[in-house]
Amino acid sequence: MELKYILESLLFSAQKPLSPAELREVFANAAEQEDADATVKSLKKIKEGELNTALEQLAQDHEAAGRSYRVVCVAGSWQFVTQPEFAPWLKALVGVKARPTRLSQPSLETLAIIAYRQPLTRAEIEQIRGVNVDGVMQTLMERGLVEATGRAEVVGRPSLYGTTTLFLEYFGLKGLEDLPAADELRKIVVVKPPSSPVTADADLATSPPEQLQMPEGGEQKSEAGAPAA
Amino acid sequence: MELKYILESLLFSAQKPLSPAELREVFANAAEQEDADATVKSLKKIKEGELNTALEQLAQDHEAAGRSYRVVCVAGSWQFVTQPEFAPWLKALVGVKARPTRLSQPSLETLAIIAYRQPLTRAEIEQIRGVNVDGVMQTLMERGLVEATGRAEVVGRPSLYGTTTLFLEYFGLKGLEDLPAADELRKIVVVKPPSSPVTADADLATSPPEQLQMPEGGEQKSEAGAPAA
Amino acid sequence: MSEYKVKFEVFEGPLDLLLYLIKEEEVDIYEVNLTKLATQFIEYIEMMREFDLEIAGEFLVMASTLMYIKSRELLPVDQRAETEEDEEGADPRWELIRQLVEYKKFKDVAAQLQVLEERQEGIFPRVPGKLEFENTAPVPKPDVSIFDLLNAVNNVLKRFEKRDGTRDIFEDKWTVSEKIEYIIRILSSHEAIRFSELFEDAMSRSEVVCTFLALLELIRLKQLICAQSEDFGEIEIRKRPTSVVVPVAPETPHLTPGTSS
Repeated sequence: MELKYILESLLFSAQKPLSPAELREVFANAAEQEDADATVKSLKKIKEGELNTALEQLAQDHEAAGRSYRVVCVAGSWQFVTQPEFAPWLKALVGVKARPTRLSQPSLETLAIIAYRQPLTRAEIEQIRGVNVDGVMQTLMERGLVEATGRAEVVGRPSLYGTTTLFLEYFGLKGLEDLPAADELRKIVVVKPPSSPVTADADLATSPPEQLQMPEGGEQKSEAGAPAA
Repeated sequence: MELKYILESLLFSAQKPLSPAELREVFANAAEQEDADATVKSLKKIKEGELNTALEQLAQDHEAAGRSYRVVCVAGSWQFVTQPEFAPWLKALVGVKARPTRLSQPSLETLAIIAYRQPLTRAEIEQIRGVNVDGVMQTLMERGLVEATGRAEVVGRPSLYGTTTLFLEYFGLKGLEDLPAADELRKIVVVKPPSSPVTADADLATSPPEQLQMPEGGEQKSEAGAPAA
Repeated sequence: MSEYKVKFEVFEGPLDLLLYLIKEEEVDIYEVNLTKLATQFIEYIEMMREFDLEIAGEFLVMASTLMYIKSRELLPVDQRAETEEDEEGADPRWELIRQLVEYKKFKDVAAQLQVLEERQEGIFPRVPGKLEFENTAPVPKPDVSIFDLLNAVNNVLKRFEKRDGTRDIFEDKWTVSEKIEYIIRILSSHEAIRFSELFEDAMSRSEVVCTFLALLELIRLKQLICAQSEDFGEIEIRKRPTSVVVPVAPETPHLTPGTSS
């Protein structure tokens, strides 16, 4: 798989311009995924030079294709942009009364977590969802469903987030105590960031051995992956 | 300016898939803008047929270009999507796509029957699957993949079921005609309950043997199930 | 008793079990020997009964249909024609084959839908950053209800459990023959084994299913017997005392349960 196409798919799907450093991070994270294959792993530590060459090539490709968009680099970050001559229709697009947009599944999940666990930090949300929530948080804040409510009294003093009055209105709730099935979600244990200055080995806790035990004879088959069609 | 490029720039910039109706609204609104030029005005009342032709052309363009994304039509609305082989990196970028858990085998089978044979009653589904489908139907309805679409004009007026738009979206289908091997499956004749006033055993109607096309015509008369020795 | 309440939902219904048996015979549905099939089907039902397993009504209905077809086959042809056609004039044997063919087609197409489902998981729609023009429209109200929110909660919970568990979420591919060997191995060193012990180490539903099928197969081959010392007591499995050596290989089905296509 050609590097430039991978970069293309990333710029194409990103909600904001990406710098080479951010792109390298994506490659590193992709290689960490459980199901990463050889190609994905081989790109784990891609060099910035290689990235830049491929990005330049990509920009040239799209210039040559002469379609309605281009790949450009602004202030060191790369993105797709539309050509200016289409502005009349794009303006009209923004003005079109959209059907009420559904909140995406990631937004809903994040919102649910915040609703049940507030106030909490972004790191805590990510710990529960298992993925980065930057984009989703931005959407939720833009929509006025979530807001920063203070700062956590831990190292770094990260922002704490909670839901807004608008959130309650949207869902027709009298108050947070009206949320359904609250207990179950509150049960998930989240490791709070240490509230005191940390010692060096705080992070070295290891899993007890019994978590690693596999019944004999089974595990080599589990790699087979896809269920039979 | 070619129509397809305008459409491309719109799909490219839209926050959600756009239907031909929504696209026409964009063209109409663009022509209403104060600074609309001749080109913009000329496209004010673009015909849906023209739009569709240009959209199909656009999809073909991108298919032929073989880049990391395509233009597709899902459930009647058009959008840009990435190709599946880039998923490892996109997951790392935007987070694992939050999808509900995969459907179970019974759910998939029931869904297939409904998709190809809709509208049909629960009794008709059970006749094909040979088991009670109450639990499965509940799951499918809860997940919004199936809905009641009316009532059969037979004794008891049982509900008729069909698939939803979400069903098409979930499987990435343009429409029901896009279902795999649609023709072949619809060919098997299923006897609907009679639509005239019926006798008590209306639901028990079974197809007479002739209605099932056999590879060789005479076979059903032969001793296919010869007594075991 | 709950530990061995392995329901026979392994097969999604009588048609599914029949397709499995036909597949084992490696014949075309149209060519299948229904009399033999009826015998095998009823054997399975009997074994389920021996295990006190819950047998869904549909299996019993199918068993009686098959019995009927079988008894009908045993009659001389000339006595069969007029008397045994049912009221609607449909040949029950033909009707069953028709049903099997139809069901099989939907099962196949369900597998294709499954491929689409998996493929969709890797397809990402382009969601660009918002366009910025002056005075943008007010933010539309989201079209969600409290139930969507609740659903989202449940999804989080499910995924959390998955991620947190030490168990593999992929389907293990077990084969019945491996499990047959496994059971034989255990019984060569133990006098008897409790039913529940057989499943203790199972990692997944599919493994339970394979072990169970292996057990049924061994009982069918008269290699094992099951005994219950008291009412509602644990079932014990032991080797048949005067066991004839029957090779394991030729008859062992290889399957991934649930996909007998």
